[in-house]
Amino acid sequence: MGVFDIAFLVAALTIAAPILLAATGELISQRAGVMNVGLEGVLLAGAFAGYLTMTRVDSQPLGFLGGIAGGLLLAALMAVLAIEVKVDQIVAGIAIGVLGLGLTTFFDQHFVPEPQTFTPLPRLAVPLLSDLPVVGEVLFHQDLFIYATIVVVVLVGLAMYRTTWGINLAATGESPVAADAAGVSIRGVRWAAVLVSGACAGAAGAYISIGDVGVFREDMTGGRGYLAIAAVLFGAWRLRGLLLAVAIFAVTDAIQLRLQSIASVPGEVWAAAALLVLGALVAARHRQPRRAPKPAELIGAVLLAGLVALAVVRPQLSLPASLWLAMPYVLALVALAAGGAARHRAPSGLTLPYIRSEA
Amino acid sequence: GCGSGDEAAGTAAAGESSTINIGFLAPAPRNDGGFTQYALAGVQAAVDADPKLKLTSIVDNASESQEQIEGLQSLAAKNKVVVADGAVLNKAVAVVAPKYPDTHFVLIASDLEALADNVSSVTVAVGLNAMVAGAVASNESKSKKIGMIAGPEVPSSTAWYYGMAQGAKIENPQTQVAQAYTNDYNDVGKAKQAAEAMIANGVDQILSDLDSGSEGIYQAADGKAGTGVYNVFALHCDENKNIIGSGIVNWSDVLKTAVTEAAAGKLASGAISFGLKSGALSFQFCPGKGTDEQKALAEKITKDISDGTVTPGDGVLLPKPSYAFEQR
Amino acid sequence: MKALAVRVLTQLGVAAATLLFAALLLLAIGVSPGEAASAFWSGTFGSPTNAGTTLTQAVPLFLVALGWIIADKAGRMHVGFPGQVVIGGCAAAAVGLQCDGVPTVVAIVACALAGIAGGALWAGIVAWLWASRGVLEIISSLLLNLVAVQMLAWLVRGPLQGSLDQQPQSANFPASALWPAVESVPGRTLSYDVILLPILAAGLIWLFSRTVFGFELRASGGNLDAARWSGINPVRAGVSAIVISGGFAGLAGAALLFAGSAPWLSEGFEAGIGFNGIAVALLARNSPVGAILTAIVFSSLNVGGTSLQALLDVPSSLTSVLQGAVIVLVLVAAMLLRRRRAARPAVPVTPASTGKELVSSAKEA
Amino acid sequence: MTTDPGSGSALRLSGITKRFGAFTANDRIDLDIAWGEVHALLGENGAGKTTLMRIVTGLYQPDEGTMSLDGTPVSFRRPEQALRAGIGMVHQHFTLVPTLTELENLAMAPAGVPWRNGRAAARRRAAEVEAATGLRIAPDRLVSDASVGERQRLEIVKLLCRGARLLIFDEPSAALSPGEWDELAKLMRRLAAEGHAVVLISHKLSEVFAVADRWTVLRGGAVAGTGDIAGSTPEQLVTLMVGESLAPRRERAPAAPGEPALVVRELNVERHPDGPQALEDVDLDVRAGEIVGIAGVAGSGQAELVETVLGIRPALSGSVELAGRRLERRTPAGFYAAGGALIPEDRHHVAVIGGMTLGENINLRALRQAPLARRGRIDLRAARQRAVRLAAEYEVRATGESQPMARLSGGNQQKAVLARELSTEPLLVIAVQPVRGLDVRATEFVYRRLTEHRDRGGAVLLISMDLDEVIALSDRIAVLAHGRIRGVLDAGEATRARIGALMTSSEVTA
Ligand SMILES: Nc1ncnc2c1ncn2[C@@H]1O[C@H](COP(=O)(O)OP(=O)(O)OP(=O)(O)O)[C@@H](O)[C@H]1O
Ligand SMILES: Nc1ncnc2c1ncn2[C@@H]1O[C@H](COP(=O)(O)OP(=O)(O)OP(=O)(O)O)[C@@H](O)[C@H]1O
Ligand SMILES: [Mg+2]
Ligand SMILES: [Mg+2]
Repeated sequence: MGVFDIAFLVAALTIAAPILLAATGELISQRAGVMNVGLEGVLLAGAFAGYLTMTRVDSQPLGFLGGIAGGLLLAALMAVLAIEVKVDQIVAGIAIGVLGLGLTTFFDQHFVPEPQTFTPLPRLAVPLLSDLPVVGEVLFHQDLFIYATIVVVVLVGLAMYRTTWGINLAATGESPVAADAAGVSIRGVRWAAVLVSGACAGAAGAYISIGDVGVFREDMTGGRGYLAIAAVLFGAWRLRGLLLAVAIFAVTDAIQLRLQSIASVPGEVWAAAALLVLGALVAARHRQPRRAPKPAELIGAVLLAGLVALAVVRPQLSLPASLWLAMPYVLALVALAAGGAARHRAPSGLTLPYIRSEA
Repeated sequence: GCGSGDEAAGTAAAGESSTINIGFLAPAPRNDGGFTQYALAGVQAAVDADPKLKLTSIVDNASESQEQIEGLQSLAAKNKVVVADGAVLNKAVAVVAPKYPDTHFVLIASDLEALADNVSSVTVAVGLNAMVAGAVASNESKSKKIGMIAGPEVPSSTAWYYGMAQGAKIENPQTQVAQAYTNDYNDVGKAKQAAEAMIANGVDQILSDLDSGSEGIYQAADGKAGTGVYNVFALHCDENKNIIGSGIVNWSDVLKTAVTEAAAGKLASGAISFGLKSGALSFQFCPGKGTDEQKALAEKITKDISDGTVTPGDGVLLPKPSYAFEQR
Repeated sequence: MKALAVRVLTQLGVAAATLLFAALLLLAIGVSPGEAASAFWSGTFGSPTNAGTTLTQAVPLFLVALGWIIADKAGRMHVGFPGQVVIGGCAAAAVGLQCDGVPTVVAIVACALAGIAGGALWAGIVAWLWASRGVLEIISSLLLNLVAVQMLAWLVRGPLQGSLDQQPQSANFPASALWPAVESVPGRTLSYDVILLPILAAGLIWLFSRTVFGFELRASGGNLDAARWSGINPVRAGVSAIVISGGFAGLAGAALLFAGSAPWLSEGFEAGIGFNGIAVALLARNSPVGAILTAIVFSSLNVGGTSLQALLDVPSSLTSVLQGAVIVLVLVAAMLLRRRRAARPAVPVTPASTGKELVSSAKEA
Repeated sequence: MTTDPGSGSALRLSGITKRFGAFTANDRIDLDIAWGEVHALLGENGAGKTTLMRIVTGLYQPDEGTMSLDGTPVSFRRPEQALRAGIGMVHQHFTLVPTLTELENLAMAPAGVPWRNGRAAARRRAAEVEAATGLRIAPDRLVSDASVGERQRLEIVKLLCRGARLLIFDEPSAALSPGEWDELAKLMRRLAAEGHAVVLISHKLSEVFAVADRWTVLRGGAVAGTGDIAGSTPEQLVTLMVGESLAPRRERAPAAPGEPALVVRELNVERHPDGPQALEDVDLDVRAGEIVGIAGVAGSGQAELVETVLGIRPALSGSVELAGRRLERRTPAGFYAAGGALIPEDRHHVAVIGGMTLGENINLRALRQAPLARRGRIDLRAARQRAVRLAAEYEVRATGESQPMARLSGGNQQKAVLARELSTEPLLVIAVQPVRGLDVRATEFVYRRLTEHRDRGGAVLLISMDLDEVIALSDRIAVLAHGRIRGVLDAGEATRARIGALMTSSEVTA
């Protein structure tokens, strides 16, 4: 019924997939201590390289490989700057972002003056599983990229939490001195991490262009790179947190696209928001049960009352598009503020170049 | 060399040679597959038709006011005619034009009041086209829900929306009209998701007021049989089988006419609006699309608007300036 | 002497590399590098008019850079400048639009204050989340940037939209609210706010070195725990630093609107100033004086890029490629310089040999 | 040609020179370390001990000189190569990752096969090491939750797991309680007996004479002498280190206690929400003109006591009075304003600001009020003069007051902290482990300063895990165990045995 149906979940998953893959790569890179604020540029490089490959050889697998290569190229530049030359990572990232946009636009105008269109990835139904109710339609009737993303995320999870490499990665980002003393090659781990992030962003970019829609437009990534970075930070550098963050972003984005085309906000949206606020309040209480209510909680309670009222009254109300567009970020902020931050610690080595003699 | 280039550039506008230089500035990319691309094609057509005309430079992606002003100034310094391709450039032109009285500015799609003497504002009444498209879409729709998807929320898009709504109501008062903005002309994926969301809400006829993003709408339509798609600007029938037709805004012709006249010094200053009569606007079906009933409907509404039987409602025509329009 | 020579040589090397790269790119699209150079020069410094534009546009970049420097000195790495510029600009615009008929001095001060207040308020959210909820400032500021963009989109289509046309733009600001420009520069492109460059740079240096407040900021940034243990309130220092830096960004927003040649509010007026300002500060190695220079370099890249497009039909994409390449090369050069310097200790450590000597500078006293 | 391990030379350095720019940290050093011995490396702060060992472990490359292991020439470009060859070092600042568990820290290793999971193998090796040496770790505990002693144990296990045969300890006792040190000393002897070689860097000659077989003294980066422990005296080594013999410690005048300076009543402090309390009903008096020592093993509540008095940590109940005034809303600023001063234990983290200059660190507190600052403005000239004067008075060795603090050696950083805290003429000085990591001469200096402060009528609260230090300096000693004061002894009656008995006793004595 209404807004929250199966198609909605499918849409959310499609929105989530490329952000998730790019964010997973960025997570690895940041866990190793390298933050690439130019991720948007890497995504674009992947999107364009994939498209360029498709214009030359019309093959999806090669297109994706091309996209990965494009992502790797910019990531390698980032790695040289951050790991070898040891420049400030934030400026390096800004440069990567500018270069990504500039180079892809420039090459697009030069190598592919006439825009071309390709068939996007087909949706494949997994036999049997796709017949399951709800889950089947949402999870097992998707395109190959989404399956691959799920596989990659699971693999990355295993690698991060179940292998020596994962330990080395965490150590490199947290305390390069300790990792170095244990014989872990800081350069090696960081290069690998940055390149993996480049490959992920490249593939995600290729999905945005050739995988999802089969075309390339300059600056077509529309800020997904920033969302991916925000997801890594918001997820407190954990894979689980990252999944939650991407889920919030994707679901709110899917909702806002829905709501825009409905004249008035349906009651169930107010009800869902009220449930969210209620959940946050209960969680805050649960953590410290005996304590006077704080101003934030009072505000929350008032908000809750208001939302419940809206859900009951269901007024004819439409909100400006910008409000919906801002919703994922506002929600993320509220969640951060409510969730407290003791658990919220960046890897101590993040953005710091490692110079051994200072050890 | 210190500043030697500057003097040369400064006097180029008043250059003696018989060639007439033309500059072009747009806030969007030049190959956006829509508004900018058609306008540029029109300028090119004018240049090709007359060997004396020369398109010297194109500044595109000038998305920010300051940059637009600088771009216009640089162009004005060395061109006789400067095309400012987009309504958002209205204020920038208002700032620059008085400083370059020898250059003629052709401002596209805007209708701002009180422009300088060397500015012509050229516009078309897209909302009228939208009325026809809305009526046809409403007739085609099974669910009686039609929708429009646009990039950023700008006047020409809202005009499309209001026009569609009015046209649909004429055809069937029960038809509902939805609108959605992706806030980005180039984000194809977002356009696809927006269209899918609309389709999920029951909309089965979608008008794409996106340039480069239309591809996403085609693909969403592919996913659900019976979804019709409409374009603006031109017919793209070969791009997707679901395209029913397009409310054609013949920017290329408008631009060609305007630039040719401006180069010849014949384009009047002030606002010029191209309407249904001029041929700059029309609604056309793709080959094999459209029932006879729909074609008749389209013709009837076109005629009714032209002869005043139907008057455009609120928001359909862009706000009318208080001064006289040259209506073509 | 030798150090200076190395420095100069490295800088020349970078300049040469950048030029070579640019030349290759230009040749690739069939534009003569010589013509390009002269077009670039004429667009940026070739005439008083253009030089005025270049300098005026350096001001907002510089203000953001100062904001970064202040926050960074206090150890608070926030990247919320784009959002703060936007909100500061919106606040200033809201006030400026009401200033018709108000005396110029009052109007200017009111707009500047509104800009500062807007930016500071937006940064205040970051500061509050950091101080009382423990949210990392880099995260919250990144998210708030994205919110600010939507806020602007709504404002220019809603409360602040100009009445006559329905473009997402405000009406023009009344002339009395515009910041005065130097009359003798043709086109009045040089706004008087360029005097902010030396004044604020000097002021900031004074603040850091000569005031208790600046000292407490630096101490908190140097070692937050040590600062707290020695009786400084590092939370207050951090909050003030974030809020002040937001104020600078907000003022930058006001400067973009009221000192530029486009006196109205529109979407995208921020024009990447927020992030580029950070780059300006970092390339100047967080030196306020150095930031003046790098801000001018950055603004000339912007201005010169537009003139390259207009004069020689160089595509805008190439301009951004060039800008990216310049940042990369300058970074590399700065790093090479630092390496060379680090190889020689700046201060020779006195080895403890006799165990008798006191502080060497005690003799000077 | 390989010498037989267990008897002959393990590591031989010849002519090792290391320069940092113009400064020579190691000057043509020859050193010979044999299997089966504990070799003490001695020298003043900044003598070049750490630098030399960093060369041995591949962290630095020597500018000149050669190394050979078992008679074969070796050179290490990376620490990993040294580790492979069997050389491992327990650094002064531990090289552990606090956010990982102890097991994960063991499993951290150069990845040959990236998808291998080293945890199981690490667990097995840790068990083997435990069987061989008795060293036990808590595999699933986060390192950040482990105490300093536990971390050090983990470092040693880490090296043994990796097969280190030559183990280097850089000032291992600096952070250990006496009990932990005794354990470590036993372990070193056992390792040596098993045929390992052990290098011990230490400033405490008592430790050196307790465990070492041979010694080498560095002075100004060069070898000043080497020899066997048997047949050497501490005075002889001190003279070699310092270049002259130290004046004997002066007799202390008896204390003349006056008004109470610090009065703590019924103080209760929480550690973890559901664990035992860090402090329980603590009563404590420190009077003007006396030094009160607090004895106790690490983790007995010393840190919480300091933090609570300073105002960093909230108390559940109880009161703190300073100079007769009750500190109500406790903040560090309030503590200092009431006449307090503090030499913290954790110098790196809470006492010095490495990125600021020596002068700014010395003036860290004085700079923010009159006379150095008026109406928020700083008198830079006066500040500079004050810093230079104090640096000279406290014998801080540096190139000038504008030298970055991080570039000072540890001992000189400590003296700067001392200068800062004592120069404000405080009523009460809380000194926590004030000589940690300092060489003998600097240690004497600190003791003298604290005693002088007492003699001038100041109060000192000395907190240390070194019982000898507490006994030697204090006029009264309070014994703290498990968050409770177990008893207060006068200097005359305090002996190691009595204090030890109080620490382990469960009931409160008067
Ligand atoms: N990376 C470096 N760059 C420049 N100088 C250094 C560096 N490391 C050490 N030094 C200098 O070398 C000297 C020796 O330092 P080292 O750390 O080896 O002394 P140490 O004997 O270990 O002293 P301590 O007893 O205080 O630990 C110091 O005075 C220091 O100034
Ligand atoms: N960049 C540098 N330039 C000069 N000397 C340096 C530099 N970095 C470190 N040092 C020196 O390196 C030595 C070793 O540093 P470390 O942190 O081990 O200090 P430390 O003297 O051993 O202090 P502690 O006893 O507190 O651990 C110090 O003596 C310090 O002077
Ligand atoms: Mg040392
Ligand atoms: Mg030391």
